[in-house]
Amino acid sequence: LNETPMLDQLESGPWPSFVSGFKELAERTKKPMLRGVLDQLEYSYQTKMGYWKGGLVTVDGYGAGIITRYSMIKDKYPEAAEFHTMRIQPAPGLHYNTAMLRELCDTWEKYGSGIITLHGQTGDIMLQGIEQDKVQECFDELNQNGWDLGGAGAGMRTGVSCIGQGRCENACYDNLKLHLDALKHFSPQVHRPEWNYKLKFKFSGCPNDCTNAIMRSDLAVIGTWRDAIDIDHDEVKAWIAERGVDALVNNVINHCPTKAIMLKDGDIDISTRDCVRCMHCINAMSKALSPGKERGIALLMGGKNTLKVGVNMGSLIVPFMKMESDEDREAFLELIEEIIDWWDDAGLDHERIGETIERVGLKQFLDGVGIEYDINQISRPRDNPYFKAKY
Amino acid sequence: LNETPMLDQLESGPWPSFVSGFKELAERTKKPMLRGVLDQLEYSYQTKMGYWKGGLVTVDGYGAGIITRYSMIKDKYPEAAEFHTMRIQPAPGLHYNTAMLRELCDTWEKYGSGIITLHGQTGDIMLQGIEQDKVQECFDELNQNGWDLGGAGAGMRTGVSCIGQGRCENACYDNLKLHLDALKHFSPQVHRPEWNYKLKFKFSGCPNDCTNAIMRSDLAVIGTWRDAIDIDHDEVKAWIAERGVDALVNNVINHCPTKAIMLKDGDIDISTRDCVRCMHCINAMSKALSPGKERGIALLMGGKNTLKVGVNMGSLIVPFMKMESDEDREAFLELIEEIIDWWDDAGLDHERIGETIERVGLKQFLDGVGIEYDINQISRPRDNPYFKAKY
Amino acid sequence: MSSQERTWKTIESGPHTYEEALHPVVRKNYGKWKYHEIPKPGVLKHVAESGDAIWTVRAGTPRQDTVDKVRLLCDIADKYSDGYLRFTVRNNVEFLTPNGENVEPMIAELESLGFPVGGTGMCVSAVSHTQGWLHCDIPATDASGVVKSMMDTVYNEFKDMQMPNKVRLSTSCCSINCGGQADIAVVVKHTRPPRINHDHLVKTCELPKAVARCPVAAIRPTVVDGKKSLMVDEAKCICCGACFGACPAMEINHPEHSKFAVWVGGKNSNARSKPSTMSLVAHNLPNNPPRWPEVTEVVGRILTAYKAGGRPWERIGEWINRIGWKRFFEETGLQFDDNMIDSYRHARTTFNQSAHIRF
Amino acid sequence: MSSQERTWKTIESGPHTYEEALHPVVRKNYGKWKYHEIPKPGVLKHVAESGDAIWTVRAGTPRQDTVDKVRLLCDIADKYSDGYLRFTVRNNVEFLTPNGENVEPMIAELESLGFPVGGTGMCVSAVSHTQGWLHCDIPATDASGVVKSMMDTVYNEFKDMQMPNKVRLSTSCCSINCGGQADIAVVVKHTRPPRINHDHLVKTCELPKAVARCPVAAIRPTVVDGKKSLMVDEAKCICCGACFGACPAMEINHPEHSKFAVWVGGKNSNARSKPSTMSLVAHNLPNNPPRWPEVTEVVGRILTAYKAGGRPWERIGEWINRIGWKRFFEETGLQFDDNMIDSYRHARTTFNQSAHIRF
Ligand code: SRM
Ligand code: SRM
Ligand code: SRM
Ligand code: SRM
Ligand code: SF4
Ligand code: SF4
Ligand code: SF4
Ligand code: SF4
Ligand code: SF4
Ligand code: SF4
Ligand code: SF4
Ligand code: SF4
Repeated sequence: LNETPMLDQLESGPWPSFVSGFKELAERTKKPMLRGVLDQLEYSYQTKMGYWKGGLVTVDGYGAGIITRYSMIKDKYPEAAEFHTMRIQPAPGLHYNTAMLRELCDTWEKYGSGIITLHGQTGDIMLQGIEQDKVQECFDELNQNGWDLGGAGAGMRTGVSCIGQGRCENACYDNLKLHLDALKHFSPQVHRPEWNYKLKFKFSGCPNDCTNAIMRSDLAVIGTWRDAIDIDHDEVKAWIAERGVDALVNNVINHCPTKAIMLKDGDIDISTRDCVRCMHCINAMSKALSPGKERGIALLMGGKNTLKVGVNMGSLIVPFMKMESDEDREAFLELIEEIIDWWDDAGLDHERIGETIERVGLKQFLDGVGIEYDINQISRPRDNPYFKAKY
Repeated sequence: LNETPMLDQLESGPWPSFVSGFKELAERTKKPMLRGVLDQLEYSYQTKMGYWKGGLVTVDGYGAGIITRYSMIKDKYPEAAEFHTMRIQPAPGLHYNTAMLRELCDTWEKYGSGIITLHGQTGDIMLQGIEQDKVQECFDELNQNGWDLGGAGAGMRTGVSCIGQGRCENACYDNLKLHLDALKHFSPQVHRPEWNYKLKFKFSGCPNDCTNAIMRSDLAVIGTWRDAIDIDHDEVKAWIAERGVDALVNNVINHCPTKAIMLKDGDIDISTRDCVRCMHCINAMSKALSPGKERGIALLMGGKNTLKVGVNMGSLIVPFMKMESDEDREAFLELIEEIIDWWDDAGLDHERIGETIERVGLKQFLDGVGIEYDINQISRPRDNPYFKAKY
Repeated sequence: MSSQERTWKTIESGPHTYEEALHPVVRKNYGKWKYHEIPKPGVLKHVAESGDAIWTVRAGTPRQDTVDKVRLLCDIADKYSDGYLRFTVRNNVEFLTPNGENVEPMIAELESLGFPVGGTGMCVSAVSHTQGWLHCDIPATDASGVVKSMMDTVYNEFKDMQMPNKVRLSTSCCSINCGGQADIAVVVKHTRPPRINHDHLVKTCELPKAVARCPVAAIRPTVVDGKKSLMVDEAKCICCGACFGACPAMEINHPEHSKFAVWVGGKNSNARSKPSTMSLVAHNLPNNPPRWPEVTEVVGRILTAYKAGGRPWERIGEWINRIGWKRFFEETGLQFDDNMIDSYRHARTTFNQSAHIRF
Repeated sequence: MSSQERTWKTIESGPHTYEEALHPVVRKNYGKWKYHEIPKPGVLKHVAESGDAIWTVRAGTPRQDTVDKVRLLCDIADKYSDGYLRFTVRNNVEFLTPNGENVEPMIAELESLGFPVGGTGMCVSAVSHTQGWLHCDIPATDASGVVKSMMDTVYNEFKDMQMPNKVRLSTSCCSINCGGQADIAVVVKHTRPPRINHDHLVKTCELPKAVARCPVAAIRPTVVDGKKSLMVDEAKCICCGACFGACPAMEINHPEHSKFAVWVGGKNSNARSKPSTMSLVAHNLPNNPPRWPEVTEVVGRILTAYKAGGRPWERIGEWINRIGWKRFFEETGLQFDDNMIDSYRHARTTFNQSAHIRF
């Protein structure tokens, strides 16, 4: 390896060092690409500029899934001339058994650099560092082992799920299953982007939203429930016995956003009508409280980050849908199809669906897709008389 | 009088009836204008349309203050051909002695209809119903008795003050005096409008804002204080003894917007640093709590109602200014002059100053006038990176 | 009368002076008040640091008064409050007296003259209102008549103090809303684009001004019968009526299509929560003189629900914030509809960008 | 390799299946979990309705991993968790085992291999981050290096649970912010308009696309040396960098003028308060590889103040909402300045439209 004095400074300190990892891999495998990439990265640290440019590499029949990177200074670092990334869709919930994962590593070491990002912010396995002429072969081998490329460009993107019903007592629907079904359903749009812009799904089992769905996805599928919170009164009393009533008041009751929890004779009472399913009391009293029995999902739409219009959070569109049977999942996917059709018509180039809804109007969107109006869609009725009603 | 069957229905019921008042006045004075106006109003009730149109009537040397009304159906109701209103500036705080008021009534009965509105929403006495050729004489007589016209059009408007230090223990500055000084200072602009649009002052003695200044005036002058709330601990205990500690918690402590009040050994303690001077605890415990000693005003700007941009509330511009001496009042008026100069430059036709600030930017406004930035001017720092700083 | 004949030279005196209009006890204790109490509805008692006390008796007025009514009020003041009186920003009249024993006889006399004593504390006070057909040049309804009709129905609430907190009402005769934001506001809502009176247009309007006035750029220059005129893009028009204020030929008012809307939750004070604007909760109510029963009925429903459900000190908007809009509509029996979803400039800030849901 | 030679026909299978990747105890109790506990930092215990329990051991990873590191993790999984492992949405690795006695040896081995065990409960978890100079085509800085520098300084907070509530960090190498909203986010902020590389422009850019991308319409067509090109109205430009994504010739990155900004109060969950976006609290910090001390220092200050002042369960944004922005700046020693006053589309909604003031 060549000298990388600046990068080397990232080898000290207690947090695991990606630099050490790369260097060890380079030492062991002697892959020139790794040396070149370390050299170019060191040069970036020295000059405070980046040196990759994009391009277009795909696999047979696909229009997306490979993020292409050519060095802008390949005369200087010929070993880093190409450094493409393959986005791979992991299992929903990012679950692995070691057999799958070792196999993946072996294939990747055979064709690529051996650098893996676990995981990209949109939920992909990112196999980072492959040359164009290895891509198809690498893909074929991965695909034979059950892996497929993830999304990129103006199409459906890879989804993210929390662990959900796999481990979490709060999960209100089978998000892993819905994730699998939804992304399979939209495989053509993942692989052959043809919309205005990207579209992301994230599946959180409950309103804690451990996948950041509302903030970071166009289609945020959030588990929720329609009936009362399930209270195990013995466990409530046990909680109070252990932690005291002050803790109950300060840390649970006072934090309820709608003051729905009443202290009553050494126990609590929750006014279901006032509860907004924020999860806090359930989080704080995991043994005593659980989401109700009538569970399903809420759909929020339009989350995206800063670009152009400023960060936009998802807005509540469908307050509740059952999500238990295959029929439920099909009905959901039909709704999503209709939503996408509307966006395809109404949207502009490089306009996320949340931007389209904001520009065209929430009411117009609901009308366009045929979704019922619900007071839960807004935080307050309008404060201006600027509308023309159809009377 | 002629038949007014619809209006007559407004004579029944317990609330004092303006119709009965008008009819009694018409019966007594036999003024034809009153009969005509009742007839035209009845016709409006019948046809559900209004029939006045504007025009331009002024007094010598003034360009505003008379709201001119000509009947659009004077062939039908010739007695109501003219029905102009004279806006008169009352004393700040709407105080009268009976001598002043009787004199005003006598003059008005001599020249006009005898209908008086006490008061217009912007704070004027509205003498409603005079003919053009009586206006100057009527004005001269009023003016000799210390009355002057109020504002209209694109100039300074009449101000509003609460009773303030005249009766209220919450008043943090002498709002009647500031009102008088300010409106005298801007008399030329009241009488000869020459700005982009109207500009309104309202003077509230404290943040209870009994003049609706923040919502309804371009320049909202709100009394406030900088030090701690004055607590009379004996009175706190007396309050609790009388009403109970539950009432204290439910009705005072829990309503504090910033949770600044602590219950402590049968007494209360207020964290001044956390108090936002909302007035609630002082309102609820009038005997026990009072605004602090270091009193002054806060200036908010930009309140207006719905037209065009939608209702806009005043935004905090100057968090604190002393307002005790004549110098303080002069410094304040100088600041207002500078603000108006900026608006004269930066504003568009028919654009209220709040609209200008919104269009041009709060920072640009503060820079333009030379007002210090203060974190209190905003409810949160920006959530987007869309600025170009001067580094 | 031409200006030549004038003998008087105008004094631009501005507001009337106030010193001589203050009761001597007020003057003495000016800025030195200590606390107040509300001994009974319509009566305030303020105590000064000096120990002096002043009683205030407050009463409702028609607001559209006459010299006769005002002279009656002067008689009361001369008799009971040393010749001083004032008005509140809500058009109630107040008599301030240091003589506590004057309070009851004054109340009796005011009531006998038809001036209801009340409007203090946690009551429904008088309505902030506007001109309407009586005087304005752009109204779609009357103001004083709507107010009279409303106050007749809430008369007892004016005279009592049984509400969770103050209730402020306003009415306005066009969407400009000179009446202001209020706990409950009753405001005209046009429902059709303006009809253009091309004959008047050229005579009465500055065309560029009318074009500039439209907030959604729905007005475009055109030519009618060879004359310059204007046209409205009806698909764009939001029926706001702004153009009518700039140009009387843009006829927005209509006997049938100018309707009423009801708004709730406006709050002007800073007590507890920050000031807030009001929200639309009912519309398409008929403009039905002389008594507007449909409008007063909606106002009554809201007051009933608030009176039953509000906690002490909660204003209407604060009550709704606690119980949520869903329950507000349920408890008032009003109907949420799609037109209540904001579509204007900051609409996005009113979307529910959370999974906080009420079922 | 051309497609003719292929023997394999693509299966558009989408996400990998998950059944076979779930631990048998997970499969058995799928959807039937009852509650969880956090016995110690880095360890979760979930109990199912069946009475089964599963322990999770969580550890930090470099995220930019290698096949070698991943194989090490597989070794751990084979040894202690029956060959199953998973990753969290924050790039921590998790091993789920029904054998409580495996927890301690697994922790010891992970630590000895350099994988810090922690990241649970009220801790500072790993950073959500992006590609930076390692891979992206538009970055102004590196991501992994900033993350490594930050995590070194908050290492103990990752391994402990001493914060008022969870703290989520993110970093991003351009203003697009692929890292996401977070309790504390460190994001590149450009401070100069793009410099246009006219030679490249015509070759690499669709001109109308670049023009359309600018949110403030600051890009205009022009002609340079007889060739169609673009120009930037520098007075209008807000240095957002959007154009650079559409057109690499709009060179926004600069070794000195691309700076860092720090943002606080982003919250993605619905717990208690609704999700909230983050606010700018520091900017003009130098892009200072390899250790970015100025940036980590600011992050440290914020964490220290929050740790001292936050109440249990208050996230950073909720803590600030309670104490107010004035106190936030005082307690962190950061400096409020005029650039933090919003000037973008919904700026008005961030003005303090009240007399609520903190002195
Ligand atoms: C790789 C990744 C960062 C990472 O290290 O994890 C990434 C990297 C890029 N993002 Fe991103 N984004 C990644 C997740 C995100 C997220 C987070 C998320 O999905 O949860 C966001 C914010 C949420 C959102 O969708 O807005 C995000 C918002 C953007 C945007 C702005 C989109 C917007 O409308 O605001 C762009 C720019 C664009 O699309 O034009 C962008 C563009 C890019 C590009 C393609 C840069 C470009 O325009 O050329 C970057 C390619 C880097 C590379 O070389 O691989 N990336 N990007 C993430 C995808 C990995 C994966 O597939 O798993
Ligand atoms: C008389 C009065 C209503 C009343 O009965 O009390 C009134 C009546 C009119 N208002 Fe007003 N406004 C009156 C207080 C208000 C208020 C309340 C306030 O000042 O506290 C507002 C809301 C606050 C504000 O300033 O926005 C108000 C907001 C408007 C507007 C909208 C301004 C805006 O920018 O949003 C207009 C339209 C305009 O200016 O173009 C307007 C216009 C009018 C006009 C001049 C109609 C017109 O454009 O031709 C009305 C004349 C009626 C008449 O015949 O006398 N009036 N107007 C009030 C003035 C009396 C006085 O001088 O004391
Ligand atoms: C007389 C008057 C001022 C004036 O000089 O005209 C006045 C006088 C007082 N107000 Fe007021 N307010 C007056 C209009 C207002 C207004 C404006 C309005 O009504 O148009 C407001 C803002 C309303 C809003 O938020 O929309 C107003 C918001 C308050 C508040 C805050 C109420 C709240 O909790 O939200 C208080 C505090 C309280 O009630 O103790 C208050 C308190 C008071 C006190 C108790 C102050 C005092 O210590 O003397 C006075 C007697 C109140 C009472 O009637 O019970 N005053 N007060 C006005 C009487 C109006 C009327 O006739 O009904
Ligand atoms: C494993 C993971 C989901 C996954 O499948 O990947 C997860 C797992 C759990 N989350 Fe989470 N959350 C996970 C990411 C998130 C995220 C998203 C993120 O970090 O990017 C959020 C939203 C963060 C935000 O608001 O910005 C998140 C917000 C929560 C909350 C709400 C926190 C709050 O009060 O604001 C809870 C409730 C709690 O803490 O009890 C929660 C609770 C939990 C519980 C206790 C749920 C349960 O009963 O099993 C799990 C263990 C929590 C722990 O670490 O202490 N989880 N959780 C993620 C672990 C991330 C990590 O490695 O650090
Ligand atoms: S989102 Fe809810 S269901 Fe999913 S892991 Fe988080 S707490 Fe559990
Ligand atoms: S889930 Fe949230 S809103 Fe519902 S009762 Fe619990 S804390 Fe309150
Ligand atoms: S605004 Fe304040 S000072 Fe003025 S009357 Fe109201 S409570 Fe008193
Ligand atoms: S004035 Fe308001 S903010 Fe201050 S302590 Fe009293 S209730 Fe709290
Ligand atoms: S609300 Fe409209 S119609 Fe009524 S007085 Fe004001 S401007 Fe005239
Ligand atoms: S009513 Fe309003 S929206 Fe319609 S044309 Fe007139 S100004 Fe424009
Ligand atoms: S934040 Fe910007 S520079 Fe960093 S990966 Fe995302 S797009 Fe690339
Ligand atoms: S940096 Fe942003 S504002 Fe400036 S020209 Fe490019 S896109 Fe427009």
